Amino acid sequence: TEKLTLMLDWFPNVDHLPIYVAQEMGYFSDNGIEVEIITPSDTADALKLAASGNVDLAVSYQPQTIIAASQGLSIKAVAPLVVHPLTTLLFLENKGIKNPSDLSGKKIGYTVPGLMDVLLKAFADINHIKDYTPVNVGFTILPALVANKVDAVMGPFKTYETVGMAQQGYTARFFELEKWGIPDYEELIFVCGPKALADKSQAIHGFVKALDKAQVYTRDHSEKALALYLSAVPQADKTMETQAFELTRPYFAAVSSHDVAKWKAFADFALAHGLITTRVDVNNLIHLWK
Amino acid sequence: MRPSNYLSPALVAVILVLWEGAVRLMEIPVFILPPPSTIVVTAVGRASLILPHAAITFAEIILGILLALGTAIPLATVMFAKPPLEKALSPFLVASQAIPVFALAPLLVVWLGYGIASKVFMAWIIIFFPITVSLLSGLKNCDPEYRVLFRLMGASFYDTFMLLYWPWALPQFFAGLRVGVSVATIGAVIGEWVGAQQGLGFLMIQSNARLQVDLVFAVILWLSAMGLVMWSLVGILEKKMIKWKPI
Amino acid sequence: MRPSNYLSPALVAVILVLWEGAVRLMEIPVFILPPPSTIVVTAVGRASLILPHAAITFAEIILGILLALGTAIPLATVMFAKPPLEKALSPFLVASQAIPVFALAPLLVVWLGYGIASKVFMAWIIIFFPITVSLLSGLKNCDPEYRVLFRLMGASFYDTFMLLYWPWALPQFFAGLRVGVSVATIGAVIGEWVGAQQGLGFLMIQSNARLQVDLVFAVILWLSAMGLVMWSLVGILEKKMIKWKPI
Amino acid sequence: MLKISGAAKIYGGQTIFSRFDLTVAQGQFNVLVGPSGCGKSTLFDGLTNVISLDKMALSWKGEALPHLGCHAAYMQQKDLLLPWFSLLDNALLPVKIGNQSLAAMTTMAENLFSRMGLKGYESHRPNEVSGGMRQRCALVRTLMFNRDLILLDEPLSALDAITRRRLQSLLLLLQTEFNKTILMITHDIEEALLLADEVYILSPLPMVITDRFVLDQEKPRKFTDPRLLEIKEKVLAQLQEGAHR
Amino acid sequence: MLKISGAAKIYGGQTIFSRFDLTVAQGQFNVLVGPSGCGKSTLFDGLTNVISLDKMALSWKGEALPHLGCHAAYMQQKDLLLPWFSLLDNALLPVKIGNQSLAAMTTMAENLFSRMGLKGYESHRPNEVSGGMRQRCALVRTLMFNRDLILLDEPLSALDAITRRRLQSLLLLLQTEFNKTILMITHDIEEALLLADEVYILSPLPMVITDRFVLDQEKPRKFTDPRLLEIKEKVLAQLQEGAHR
Ligand SMILES: Nc1ncnc2c1ncn2[C@@H]1O[C@H](COP(=O)(O)OP(=O)(O)OP(=O)(O)O)[C@@H](O)[C@H]1O
Ligand SMILES: Nc1ncnc2c1ncn2[C@@H]1O[C@H](COP(=O)(O)OP(=O)(O)OP(=O)(O)O)[C@@H](O)[C@H]1O
Ligand SMILES: [Mg+2]
Ligand SMILES: [Mg+2]
Repeated sequence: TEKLTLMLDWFPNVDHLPIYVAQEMGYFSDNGIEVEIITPSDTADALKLAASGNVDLAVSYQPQTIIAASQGLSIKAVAPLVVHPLTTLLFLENKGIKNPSDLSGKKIGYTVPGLMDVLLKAFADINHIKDYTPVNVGFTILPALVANKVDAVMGPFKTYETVGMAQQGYTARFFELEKWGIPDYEELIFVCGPKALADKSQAIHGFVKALDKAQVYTRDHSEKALALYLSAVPQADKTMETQAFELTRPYFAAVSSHDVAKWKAFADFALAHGLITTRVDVNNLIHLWK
Repeated sequence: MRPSNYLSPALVAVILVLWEGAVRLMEIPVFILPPPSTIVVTAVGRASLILPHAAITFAEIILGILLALGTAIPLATVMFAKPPLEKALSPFLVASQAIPVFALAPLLVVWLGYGIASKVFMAWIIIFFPITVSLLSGLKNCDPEYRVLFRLMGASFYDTFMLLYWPWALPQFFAGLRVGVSVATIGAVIGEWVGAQQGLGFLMIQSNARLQVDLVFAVILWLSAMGLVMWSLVGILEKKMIKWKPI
Repeated sequence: MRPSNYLSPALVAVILVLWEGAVRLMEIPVFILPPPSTIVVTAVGRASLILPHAAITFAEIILGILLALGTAIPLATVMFAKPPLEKALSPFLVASQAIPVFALAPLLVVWLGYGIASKVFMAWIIIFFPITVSLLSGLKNCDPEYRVLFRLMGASFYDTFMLLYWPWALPQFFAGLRVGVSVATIGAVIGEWVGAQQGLGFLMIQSNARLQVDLVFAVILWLSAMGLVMWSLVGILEKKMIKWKPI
Repeated sequence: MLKISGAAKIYGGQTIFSRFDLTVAQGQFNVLVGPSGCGKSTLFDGLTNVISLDKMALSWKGEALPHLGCHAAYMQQKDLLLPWFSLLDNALLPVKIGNQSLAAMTTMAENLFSRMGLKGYESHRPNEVSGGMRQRCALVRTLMFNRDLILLDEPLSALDAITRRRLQSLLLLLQTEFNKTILMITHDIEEALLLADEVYILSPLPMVITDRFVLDQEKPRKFTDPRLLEIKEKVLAQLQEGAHR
Repeated sequence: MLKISGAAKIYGGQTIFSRFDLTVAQGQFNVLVGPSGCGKSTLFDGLTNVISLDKMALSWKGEALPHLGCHAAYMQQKDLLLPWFSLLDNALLPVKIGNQSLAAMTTMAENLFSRMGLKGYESHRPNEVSGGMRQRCALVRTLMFNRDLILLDEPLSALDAITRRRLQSLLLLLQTEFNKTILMITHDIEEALLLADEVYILSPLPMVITDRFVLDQEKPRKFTDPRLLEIKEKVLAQLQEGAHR
């Protein structure tokens, strides 16, 4: 068996459920590989370390991958994990916000400077939000909203933060990006560096195939899949993760190949709205398995 | 017990009561600041979850402190013995304190992997600095009249160091060590941002992202307790080693 | 210049050359660790981007240091004057060093908002501790024979403090201040993780998210330079204030 | 009148003195002479509460006191000058601390400085002057306490014969002009005999008064007085005997 | 032979001494007497490189040296005992540092301790003994240097008359039995006359030798010798004169 190291984008959560299913069901070993799962210290780490060959595979986001490519990091997207945006512009209910333009003149928070602030700006341009004040809230989303320091936050996942907020007794409402003019994109993808792809092509393909199988299993046996995940990640909060899983299920990838057109559209959008400054050729970025 | 001895527990009680009262009266949500009662309940009730993580972190802290001692003492000695070296090295020492963990993390992963080494390294960077600076200052503080005495006796640097400089610098060394062991806790936690699978830092980040703020603070309570234990140990060690002081 | 004076720049040069060489020979990618040449080029070339942010952070650092001085000196004094208070307060001080920024962030946001206050607060928490501990240790170090002299003169605590304890503790105070100003840089940067719109910490996170690692390190270079400037200023101040030492 | 009775001090099982009594009439200049390490400094320290004695009854000017604390000016055996102050500032320390007028006392200190041969050294730091000069500065500081009772522990030990004589006259002046009560420890028997109204001879540990000489000769005295020479021989013999006990 | 010529030291514009010459024959015991603050300690410090002089030519045993450094044992005016060591450990410091046999030297130190009346105080810390005991300990330490030339700066100033006499005999023994060359500073003129082969009288700043007395009386001497008394008067007169210059 060949060993692969996989770095997540964040600490383990239900978004990564198919990975744990593949691990627990033995799909990886069926394909002759052994996978070590590692948590990063920062979302950018996964891309850096994959590009430098210090990990074989990494979970990342399509927008950040495009940014990395424009910065000259050579990486390849090898498979999708979650195929639609989970990121939202989120706010509390009963704030009288019906349309994005209701946020004109308000304070809008965002989670990751350099990424979400640009997305927010694009969103505002497209949806005619005027004279808003952007505020970097980091990951203190709920306190910022509850204490009325901001009226909405760009960046929370509709499948995750909403559940946490509900647990604390707050109901979240949100605008889904792809419904409000931002091109659809693949939220979570697997990437790897060119060297790993060349040296371990067989093993990585095995990983993709195993994951494909896990996605099918997750779709067909959702309760068992969740149980497998919870036993693999004991520190997870059961009730919260269960609810989050219900919300995430529809977005898991159905096929193990990327939608090149979607990537192209988002890359064009990124260039147009200043997320990147140099054009990225998505064909070089996506690895297609034959 | 003299009345003044009641002050310490009384003050602790007052602060805790004020905190509890403030949280309850001002209706501060638990996910912003849990009341101390909740924190204690969680810290004790979830001890079985916390303890295994605490063991890992404790090991990192101890290793970090040992490594810091093992580098700070020779470093301060060398910089004391050779002032040009001090001049040359201090910019790097000061600079080392300006590096945030996310800048260093990928490098640590590349060089030290995901094991305990990279966590200990982060802790080390944070701990060794106050010890080095304090020890160096203590060594420099040595009364020149005594130095002259040792020169008159024809003492080598080694002899002078062992018999004069080191005992002289001990009080300042311990002040540095006190700071060192106190920041060691956060040092290890920060270290655990570098690809940890366990440890209190790991547990905290996860709990925080899951909005289990009571658990976050319970972990902080455990960390503080660890810091306090080490702080007290340093105090005991100091008393043992500086017996000649009539304080 | 004596040969020993060449040591300092020589050593700096050697370290930089080794770093540059290592990065190039071991083919460490720029986005993991940029070579020093790249860092310097970016730090200078993008000064116009960095400088406005640096100004903000510098203001936070200065405020943090001032606030830390304004609290550490009275705190150490009070704890020195009333040992039971020291016993009661030190657990809280040690505990304050075990709190990671993300646990404190919600509280800071709610209480202090997104202005400069929350950043200064974070910096303060980090800076005041080494100063307090060092000053307190310095005060306690005062030779009891001199204390007796002041008692014989019927001196008030205030007089004894101003004329004896404080000058006596100055060298240790400065050792603490040296540590304080060095960690002030990371203190301000950490503060800027809490909802900053500008400042070097903000710029760093932004650059890191955009994988502009050379910019991240350029910012660290600027931060280090700030730390060094303050470190040197403390050194100059120390020489001015401790004129009686024949070192 | 200073009356000490039943003073006792034990250091780690070693009795330094027990049931030690001493009486000094107001305005008197009494001197203690005894072998090194016999407990003289310990006694002074105990009187002034620098250390606590195991037992002691004390009265000063008819008033019973736990210790002399703020009633006496005490010049310790070590000079204890503060390295960060100039000699003048060191000497003025008791003035700065008390609420005396700084201007008037500065004049007095400067006056004392020039009488003691420290003129021109007012702004030197303690580590820039000689051992004897430090001692003289400490003596000036003691006088600046401006208290009626003065305890001096070997105040002139680091001085040459000539300077010593000059300062001895100064000490006499304190007694005669300013009516101070003075209790002094010295190792110089001639000094004791020149200055004292009463000289106490002390034994080695445990310290007791083995002899007491009352000197009623007119002051200032000269050592050519044969009676003084005679007493000196007696004192020496007494000390010698104590050493051989 | 120790030969100092043209020694000069200026402190901040103030000339302490210039063109100061002194010669001590091997095996001699010479004593310097001079007013407080005249530059005696500065001279000794300069000889041993504790401070650097502005000028000096030096030779010892015929060999030209930049300074006496490791050829002389120097007892400074301050005792400089280390607070963290016991008296015995303090005294043995030069032994620990040099490569002498610790066992043999410990016996010697203990022997010196009992001769100096410090028996039983070997394991006391310096802050647990009296001023005179500290001074004696510092003297033992100086003797443990085991060097041929000994410089003593007021070594017995804190001691009572009896102890002082005992230690004076000890110093004489060093000269006569162990053939040490000794140069001593003292303020006690009788001590100078009892011990010295030559006594130098020094002037106030700037320091020059104003007089020199060669004493060839047999040692040990007694102060009843009328010639010594006569010289004492001369010395005092000389010092007095210097003070009034
Ligand atoms: N802190 C202490 N612990 C134990 N013993 C002590 C302490 N302080 C003093 N002693 C002992 O008390 C005795 C008397 O000491 P003291 O200083 O009073 O002597 P003294 O008469 O002043 O001598 P000197 O003339 O040498 O100054 C000494 O034998 C000393 O060892
Ligand atoms: N570091 C210094 N800076 C300036 N002047 C100094 C310094 N050290 C000594 N002096 C001056 O040098 C002179 C001689 O000092 P020194 O200590 O040699 O005197 P001494 O003869 O040993 O006196 P004593 O008998 O009082 O010990 C003094 O006037 C003193 O003020
Ligand atoms: Mg004494
Ligand atoms: Mg001298």
